[in-house]
Amino acid sequence: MKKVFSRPRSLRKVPFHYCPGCGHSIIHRLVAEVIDEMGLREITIGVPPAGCAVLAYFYFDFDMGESPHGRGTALATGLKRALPDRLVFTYQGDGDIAAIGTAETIHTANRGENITALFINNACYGMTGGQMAPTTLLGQNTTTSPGGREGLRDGYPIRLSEMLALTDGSAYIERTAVNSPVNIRKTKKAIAKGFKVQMDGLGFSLIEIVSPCPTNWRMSSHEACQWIEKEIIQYYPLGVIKDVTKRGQGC
Amino acid sequence: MKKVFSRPRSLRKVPFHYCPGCGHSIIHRLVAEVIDEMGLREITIGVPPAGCAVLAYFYFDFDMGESPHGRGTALATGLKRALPDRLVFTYQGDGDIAAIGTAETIHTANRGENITALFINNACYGMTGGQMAPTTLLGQNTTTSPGGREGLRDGYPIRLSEMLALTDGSAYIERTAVNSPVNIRKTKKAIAKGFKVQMDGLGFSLIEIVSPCPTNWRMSSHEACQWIEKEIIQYYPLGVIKDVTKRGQGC
Amino acid sequence: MNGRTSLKGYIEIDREFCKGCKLCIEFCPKGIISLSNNLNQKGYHPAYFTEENTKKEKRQCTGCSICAIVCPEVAIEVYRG
Amino acid sequence: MNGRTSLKGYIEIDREFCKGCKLCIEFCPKGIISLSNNLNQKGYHPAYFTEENTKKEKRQCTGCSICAIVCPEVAIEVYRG
Amino acid sequence: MRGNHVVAEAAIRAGCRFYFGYPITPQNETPEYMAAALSKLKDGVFIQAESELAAINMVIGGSMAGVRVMTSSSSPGISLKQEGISYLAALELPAVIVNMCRGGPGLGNIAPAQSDYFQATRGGGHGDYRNIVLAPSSCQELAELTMEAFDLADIYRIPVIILADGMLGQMMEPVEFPDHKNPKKLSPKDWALTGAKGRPGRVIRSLILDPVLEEEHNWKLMRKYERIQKKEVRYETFLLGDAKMAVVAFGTAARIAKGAVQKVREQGLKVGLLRPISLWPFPEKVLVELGKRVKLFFVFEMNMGQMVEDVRIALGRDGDIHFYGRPGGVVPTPLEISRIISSHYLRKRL
Amino acid sequence: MRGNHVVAEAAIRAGCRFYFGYPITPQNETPEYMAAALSKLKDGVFIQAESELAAINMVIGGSMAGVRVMTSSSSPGISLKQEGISYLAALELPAVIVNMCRGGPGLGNIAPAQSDYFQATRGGGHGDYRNIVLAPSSCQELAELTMEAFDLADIYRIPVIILADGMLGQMMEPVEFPDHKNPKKLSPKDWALTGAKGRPGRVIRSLILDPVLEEEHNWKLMRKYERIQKKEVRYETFLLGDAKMAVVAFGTAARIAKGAVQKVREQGLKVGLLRPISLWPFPEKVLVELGKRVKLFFVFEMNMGQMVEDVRIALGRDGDIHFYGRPGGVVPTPLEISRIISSHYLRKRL
Amino acid sequence: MLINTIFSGFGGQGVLSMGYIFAYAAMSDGRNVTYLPSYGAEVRGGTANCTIVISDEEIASPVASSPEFVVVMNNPSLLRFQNVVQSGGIIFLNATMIDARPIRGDIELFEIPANDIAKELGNERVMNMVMLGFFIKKTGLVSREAVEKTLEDTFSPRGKTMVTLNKKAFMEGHNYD
Amino acid sequence: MLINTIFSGFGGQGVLSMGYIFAYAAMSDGRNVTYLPSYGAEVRGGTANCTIVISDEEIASPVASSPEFVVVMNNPSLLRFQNVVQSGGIIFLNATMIDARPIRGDIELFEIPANDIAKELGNERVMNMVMLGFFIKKTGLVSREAVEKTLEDTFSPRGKTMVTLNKKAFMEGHNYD
Ligand SMILES: Cc1ncc(C[n+]2csc(CCOP(=O)(O)OP(=O)(O)O)c2C)c(N)n1
Ligand SMILES: Cc1ncc(C[n+]2csc(CCOP(=O)(O)OP(=O)(O)O)c2C)c(N)n1
Ligand code: SF4
Ligand code: SF4
Ligand code: SF4
Ligand code: SF4
Ligand code: SF4
Ligand code: SF4
Ligand SMILES: [Mg+2]
Ligand SMILES: [Mg+2]
Repeated sequence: MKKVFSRPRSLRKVPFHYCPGCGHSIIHRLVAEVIDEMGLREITIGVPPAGCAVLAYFYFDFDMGESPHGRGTALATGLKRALPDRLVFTYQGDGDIAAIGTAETIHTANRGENITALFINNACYGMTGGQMAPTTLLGQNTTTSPGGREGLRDGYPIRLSEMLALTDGSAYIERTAVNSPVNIRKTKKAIAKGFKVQMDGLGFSLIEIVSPCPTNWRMSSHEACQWIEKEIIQYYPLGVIKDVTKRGQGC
Repeated sequence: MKKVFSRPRSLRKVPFHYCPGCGHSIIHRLVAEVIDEMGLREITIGVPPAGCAVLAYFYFDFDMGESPHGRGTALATGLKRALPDRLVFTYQGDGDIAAIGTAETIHTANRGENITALFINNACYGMTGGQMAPTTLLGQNTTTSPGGREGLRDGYPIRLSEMLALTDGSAYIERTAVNSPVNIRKTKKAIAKGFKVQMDGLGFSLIEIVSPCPTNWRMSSHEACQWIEKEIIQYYPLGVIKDVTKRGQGC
Repeated sequence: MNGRTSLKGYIEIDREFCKGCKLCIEFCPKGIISLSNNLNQKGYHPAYFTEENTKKEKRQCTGCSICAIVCPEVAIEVYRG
Repeated sequence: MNGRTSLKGYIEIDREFCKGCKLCIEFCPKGIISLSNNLNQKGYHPAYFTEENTKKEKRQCTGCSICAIVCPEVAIEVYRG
Repeated sequence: MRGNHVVAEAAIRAGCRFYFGYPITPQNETPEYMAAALSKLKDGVFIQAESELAAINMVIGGSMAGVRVMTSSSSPGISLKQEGISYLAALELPAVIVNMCRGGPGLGNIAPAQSDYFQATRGGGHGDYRNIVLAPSSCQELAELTMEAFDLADIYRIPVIILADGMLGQMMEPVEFPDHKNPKKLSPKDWALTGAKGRPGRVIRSLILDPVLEEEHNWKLMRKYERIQKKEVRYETFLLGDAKMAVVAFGTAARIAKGAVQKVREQGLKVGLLRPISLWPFPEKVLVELGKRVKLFFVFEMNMGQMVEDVRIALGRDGDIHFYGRPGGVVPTPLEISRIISSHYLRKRL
Repeated sequence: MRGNHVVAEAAIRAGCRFYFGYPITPQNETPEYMAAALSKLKDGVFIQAESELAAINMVIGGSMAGVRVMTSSSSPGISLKQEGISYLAALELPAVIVNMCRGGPGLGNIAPAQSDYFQATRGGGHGDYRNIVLAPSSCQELAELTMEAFDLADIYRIPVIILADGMLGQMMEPVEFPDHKNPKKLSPKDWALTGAKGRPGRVIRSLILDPVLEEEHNWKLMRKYERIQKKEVRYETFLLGDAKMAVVAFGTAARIAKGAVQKVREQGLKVGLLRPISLWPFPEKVLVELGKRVKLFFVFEMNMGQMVEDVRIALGRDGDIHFYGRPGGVVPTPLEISRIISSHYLRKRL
Repeated sequence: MLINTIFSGFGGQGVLSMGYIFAYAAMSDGRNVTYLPSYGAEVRGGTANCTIVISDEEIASPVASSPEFVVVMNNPSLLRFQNVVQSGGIIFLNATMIDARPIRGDIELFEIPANDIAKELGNERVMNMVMLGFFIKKTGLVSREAVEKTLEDTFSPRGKTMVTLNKKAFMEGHNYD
Repeated sequence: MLINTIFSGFGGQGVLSMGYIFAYAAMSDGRNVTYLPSYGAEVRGGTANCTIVISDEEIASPVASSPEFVVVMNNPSLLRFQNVVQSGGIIFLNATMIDARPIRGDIELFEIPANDIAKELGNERVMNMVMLGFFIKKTGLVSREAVEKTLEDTFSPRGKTMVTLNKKAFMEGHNYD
C-alpha cells in the first residue's frame, strides 16, 4: 500500500509542546505542507511571535527570526525589503497581531508590503494563561474579563481583517478555521493562495485562522471545535474578505 | 450696533503661534465656541498632542493635560474613567492619531470610551517640518516622500475614520473641513454633536477635520483652501461616516 | 445675501493679531477688506476694513461675519445693528 | 463516501506523539479509532487503530485521511492501496 | 498569599481603584486579581490595555485626574513603558509601577532575575530624572512596600517602581496587611485636572521650549530628588554588628544571601548582610559608614553586576569589593552562596 | 554640511542602504536626506515607519537579513526603541542607532542636551546588555564615527549608538569623508536569514527558557563585552601633558570645554582635557592612570550628572571630582566654563 | 526545624495544587511557609514542580538547596530530582507512572500506585490527592485535619462532589500501606 | 583670528539663509567655519537666529559667548542681542523694521532700510540679501566674489531670475551708504 499521508519535509520530527487538541499544531502542519508543495522551503523566512507559537522555530525546518511581541509585520517588512525575492510570512496570535501589534499590522498592510501574515484567532491569550484577547467574544469568560466580556467595560471583539481590507495596500484577506476536516482543507488552500499572491508580488496578504484553545476555553478538543462552529463563526464569518485577483471582490 | 462676533470666553486673548492661514487656529476657535455655547467650560478636560497644536493649552482656558505623541486617546481613557462626568476630548494631528497612535485610537474606539477625538487631517507632519503623514495624498510631495508619495513605497493615504466605524464601540464619526465658511460652520456643528454624544454617554466620537497647512503645502492660504476642495476631499469625502443616534446610518 | 435687504454692519480688525493671511479678503462677499502696506509689530502686513472708501460703490458691509468665521487669528470682531 | 466503493486503507499512529486529544476518534467516519487504557511516556492515553476488530462490521478504513488531517500532533500516517 | 496577589490586594487597601495593564508572565496574577476585585467595587476600574504603551498612558491620564493608579508588568513590557515613565517624572505625576523582573535581554525567559536594576534606578527613559525604587524580599514586605509606594508617590509627586522578580511574584507566604492610613503629610491634589470650575484653566505639561526654563524645571526636580535622598532611604541590616565581612544584596538575592549568612555564621565566620530596600535613593551613606569598619564586601546579584556600581561609587576604589552574579534567571541556593562567601572570607584570613 | 546630513551621507558611504525611522526634531534632516538619496539608489530603501517602535523592528528585520541598516531619532523616540534595542543586543544583531539628544525628561524641548547618557551606556532596556556608544564632537567626527559604527556593529554583532545632540545635528562645518573600506576583520554573515538553501533551517531567537542556558548566553555576551572593553576604547586628550587639573567632557560639552581650556591656558593655568569618545566602553583605565598624576578633576556635562558616575567609579572616592551640569538644553559658552574652571583651580592653589 | 519539600510531575498531574494544599494546611497549622511554583510556558506539556519550605522560624530562602522530601509523579521528575534529595531524605514515587527506581543508597523510598488507586475511585485526576494523603501520613508534617479543612475550603466552590472525591482520594492515600 | 557673528530676525525674514550663504562663502574662501542655526518649533512665528564662527584655526565652540558682529532684522532681536555684542563690536540694524536704537555707547551701529530697498527691487523678501551685502561690505569678512558664487550655487536650482534678483539685492546692500 502507498503512504498517502505523512509528515511534510519542512516540519521537523519533534513533538509539539502545544496542549492536546491545540489548533497551532494543525496550522503548523498546513504551513509546512504548502511550503513543500510549492517548493518554497529554501527561500522561506518565517517570523514567529511571542505567544504559544513562540517555539515555532523548533518545528519548522526553514529560516526563522523571532519577533518582539506584536511587531512581526514590522520585522517582516525589514526582512522582505532587504530580500524581496524570498517568501516572508509572519505567524501571529490574536493578541500579538490585533492588540499590541495593531499599528504595525495596519500600516504594513497599508504599505502593501509583499508579505503574508497568518493571524491565529483563538479568542484568548493562550501563552500567558487565558486572558482576554481583542477577539474574545462578548460574554466569554477569561481571567481578565471576569463574569464574561462586556463591550463597554472591556471592548468589543475586534474585526481586524475587515479593517485591513479597507487599506489600499492589502491584496488578499480571508478568514478560515481549523475546527473540521473541511475547514482545515480550506485553510490550507487559503494559505497557499496567500503565498501565491506574495510570490506574484501583489501586496499584503493575511489569513485569519480561527483556532481552538481547549485549555483556556476549558473544553475538550471536540467541544472546542463545536464551539468555534456555533459561536465564533457566527461573529466572525468565514470566507474571502478581499481578493484583488478577482474582480468585484473586496471593497 | 451689536457685537455679533467676538472671541469666545474659553479662548484666551493671546496670539496663536500658528502660521498665517493655518487651520488649527480656526478649529481652536470652534472648539472654544462650542464649549461656551454648551456651557461645558468648567467640566472640560482637553488633551493636546505632540504636533503643531502642542501649545493648545496656552490658548484654551480650561483644564488641559499634555499627551506623549500619539497616546492621546489612551491618556484620555485614564482621565475619563477616573472622572466619568467630565467632558474629555483629545486634539490630535494626523501623524499623532493615525500613525504612531493607531493602536491606541482603534482600541479606544473599540472599547467605546466615552470621549471625543478631534483628528486634524492636514496631510502632513506640520510641526516637524512637513514630512509625509499617513493621510498624505498619492503624488503629494513631502520631505520624506520625494518625487511624490508612491503607494507601494510609502504606503497609501489611510482611511482611519472608516476603519474606526467598523468598531462596535464607536458612536459618531464625521469628516469635515475648515476650508470655507460653509465647511467651517459644518465643522462646528459636528464638534457640538460629538460633545453631545459624549455627554449623552453613547460612546466614542471622532471628528476628522481636513485642515490647511499652507506652510508645508507651499501655497497661499487661499490656494490651500482650494486644494482641499479639489484634491483632499476627492479622496476623503466629507460627511457623517457613522451615527448611532440615527437608524440606518453607520455599518 | 441678495434676496433681502442687507443690514448695515462693520468690522474691527486687530492689527497686531492679524497675520495677513488674506482669507478674510478672499471670502468677504463684499470685497471690502484689503491688506495694509505697513507692517505690524510681528512683521506681517495686516488686513484692514475699507468700507469708508467703498460705500459709494454699494459694497457695504452686511455684518455677515464670514470674514470672522474664516479668520484663523480671531482678529475680527463684527458689529451689526 | 457512500456512493463509491471504498478503497482499503490503514493508518499508523505514533503512540508517543499522540496526546490523546480524541479528534481523530471524533472525526473518523468509520469510527475505528479508540483510546488506549495505558499511558504513554508523556502521560497521555494514546489513540490506537482498531480496524482488526471491526472488519467484520464492514467498518473498514478507507484511507480517507480525515484522521490525519485533524490530528494536531501529526501522529498519524495513512496508507491506501 | 501569592506575591502577585499580595501586590494587588495591597494596592486596593491603599486606596487604588484604577489598574491599567497588559498581560505578561510572571506577573499575570496581579492583573487577574485586579480584574476580579475591582469589578466588584463600585468605583473600581480595571482595563486590560491593548499594550504596555497604552497602559502607561492610561496611568498618566488617571494620575492627572488625581486618583491613585497603578500598572504592573515584567521586563520587556517595562521597556515599552520607558517613554511614559519619563513623562510621569517630567509631569510630576504620582503612580505606582510594578516590575516583576525576568531573565533577559530580549524575550529571555520568565525565570526570576534582577537585571533591570539600571533601568529602574538610572532611568531607562530619556532625560535626567529618577524614580523611587523599592525592592521587597518577602510577600509581607511586598504588601507593606506596595502600600507605602502609593503614599510616597503622592507625597513627592513621583513615579514609584516596585522592583521584584518572578520568584517573589509566584511564591506564596502568609501575609498580614497593615491598616492603611493616609499619611498626614499628604496635601490635597490641587494640581489635578478636574475641570476649571470657578478658576482659570489648569495645565499639566512637560514641553518647556525655553532651555532656561527647562533647566529650572530640571533643577526643581533635582531639589526634590535631594529631599528624597535625605529622607527616604530604606535598608535592613542583619548581623552586621561584629561583622568583618559584609554581604550586600537586594530583593530575592538578599533573601538567599540571608540564608547563606546564617550558614556561614554557623561555621563561626563573622559575616553580616546589608540589604538596600530603597534602591533609589540608594543607602550610600550607610555603606560609607560601614566601609570604615568593614573592609571586605561581597555583592551578590541575580544579574551581571549592576547595583555593584552603586556600591563602588559609595566605597571608592579601595574598598575590597567582590561581585558574584547569576544572570538569566538562575537562582542559586543559599548553600552555593555560603560557599563563595566563606572562600572569600578565608582567603582574606579575616 | 549640516550634522544631520553628515550622518546620512556617511552611512550611505559605509554601505548602508536601509533606513527606517520616524520624524522627530532635531534630527529630521537625517531621514529627509536618506529619503532623497536612497530613492535614487537602485538598492536603497527608505521607510518612514508609523512609529519609532515599528522603525526599530524593521531594523531588526533588516539586520536579520544581513544588510547594513540604521535608524535615527531623538530622546523620546529613543525611549520607545528600548525594547527593540534590548532584542538587538540579545539576538546579537548589528545595527546603528543615532540619538540626537534633546532636553528632557518628557516632551522637554529640542535644544541640545546630554541627558541620555545613562540610557545609552547602561541599557535603558531590560536585561544585562551593553551597546557600543560613540560620542562625536564635530561634524567631521560625526562622519568618521558613523562609518566606523557600521564596521564595529558588524564585527561584534552589536547595536552601536551614536550619541550626539541637537547642536551637532543642526550645525554646519566643512567635512571630508574618508574612503570607506570594509575592515579585514569582517567575516561573512553566515548567521543571517537568507533562506535554507542546501542547509537546515536557521533560527535567530532570544527566547531561552532554560535559565542555565540563558545564563550561558548572558556570559557569552559578557565575554564579548569584555573583548570590546579591551579593544575599542576611544578618547582624545588635549594639553594633558603638564596639566594639574583635568577637565572631562564628551560631545558638544567637550567642544565647549576645549574652548574653555584654551582660555584658561591663556591665563597660564595648567589645565587639560580628557574627552571620552567611546562612552561605552568608557576609558576607565586612562582615567585611573591620569588620577595618579592629576588630583583635581572637573566634569562638565549638559545634564544633571551622569558620566560623572563613571568618573567616580574610575577614580574612587578620594579623587577630587567637581561636577558642573547644565540640563534642559542650556548650552553654556566657553567663557562661562572657563570661569568655573579657573575658580576651582585657584581655590585649590594648584 | 526547617523542612524542604519538592513536588514534581507533568503539568496535568496536579502537582502544583498538591503542593498548594500542603502549604496551605501547614499555614493553618501556624507554621511559617513558603510555596514556590515553577511557572509559565514550560508548564505547557512539560514538567511542573513546586518547592515548599516549612519552618517554625522566619524562612530565609524559598529555594531548596537539598530538600528533605521529594515527591515524583513521573519519570522525568525522578531523573531530575533524585540527585538533589539530601542524604537521608525520602523520595515518594508514583509507581503507576514510573518504571525506574532511584539508584542512590543513602535515601529512603516510599511508593504508591497513585493513578491506579485514583482510577478505582472513578477519576484518574485525583491521583495527586492520593499521593498527598500518602505523603502526609508518612511524614506527619501537618495534621490530617488541617489538610481536610484545606480540601474543603479549596474545592467547595466547585461543588460538594468534588470535595468528597478529593477527600476520599486523600484518605485512600493516607490509609495505603 | 576668530570671528563670531549672529544673524537674527523673524522666521520669515530669511535670517537662516543669510547666515548660511555667509558661512558657505567663508568656507569656499578656505576658512574654518561653523554655522549653528536656532531651529524647530520656536521658529514658527517666533524669532530665528544663527551663529557663524569663522577662524583660521580649528574652532573649539560653535557657540558665541560675545559675538563681534550682530545683525538684527527686527525689534525683538535688537532687544535680545544688543547686550551680548562684545565691547567694540558692531550691530547691523534693519532700519525699516526697527524703531529703537541700542543704548550702549561702547559699540558701533550700522543701519540700512533693508525692506524698503528690497521693495524697490520688486520683492520685499530679498531684504535679507540686501542686509548681507551691506554686512559683507562693512566687515570685509569674505570676498564679494565668494558670496556671488555662493548665491549662484544656491539659487540656480530655483531659476535664473532668482539668481539675478538675489545678486541684485546683494549688490544694492553692498553699495549702500
Ligand atoms: C512586550 C511584551 N508584552 C507582553 C508579553 C507577554 N506575552 C507573551 S505572548 C502574549 C500574548 C499571547 O496571546 P496571543 O498573541 O493571542 O497568542 P496565543 O498564545 O493565544 O497563540 C503576551 C501578552 C511579551 N512577551 N512581550
Ligand atoms: C515619540 C515621539 N516621536 C516623535 C516626536 C516628534 N513629533 C512631534 S509632533 C510630530 C508629528 C506632527 O504631525 P501631526 O501629528 O500630523 O500634527 P501636525 O503638526 O501636522 O498638526 C512628531 C513626529 C515626538 N514628539 N515624540
Ligand atoms: S494554551 Fe491554547 S493556544 Fe496555547 S498551546 Fe494550549 S491550547 Fe494551544
Ligand atoms: S506648519 Fe502647518 S499645521 Fe503647523 S502651524 Fe504652520 S500651517 Fe499650521
Ligand atoms: S462682515 Fe461680511 S461683509 Fe462685512 S467685512 Fe466681514 S465678510 Fe465682508
Ligand atoms: S483672515 Fe484674519 S489673519 Fe487673515 S488677513 Fe484677515 S484678519 Fe488677518
Ligand atoms: S483514514 Fe479515514 S477511515 Fe481510516 S482511520 Fe483515518 S479517518 Fe478513519
Ligand atoms: S488526533 Fe492525533 S493526537 Fe489526537 S488522539 Fe488522535 S492521534 Fe492522538
Ligand atoms: Mg491568542
Ligand atoms: Mg498633521
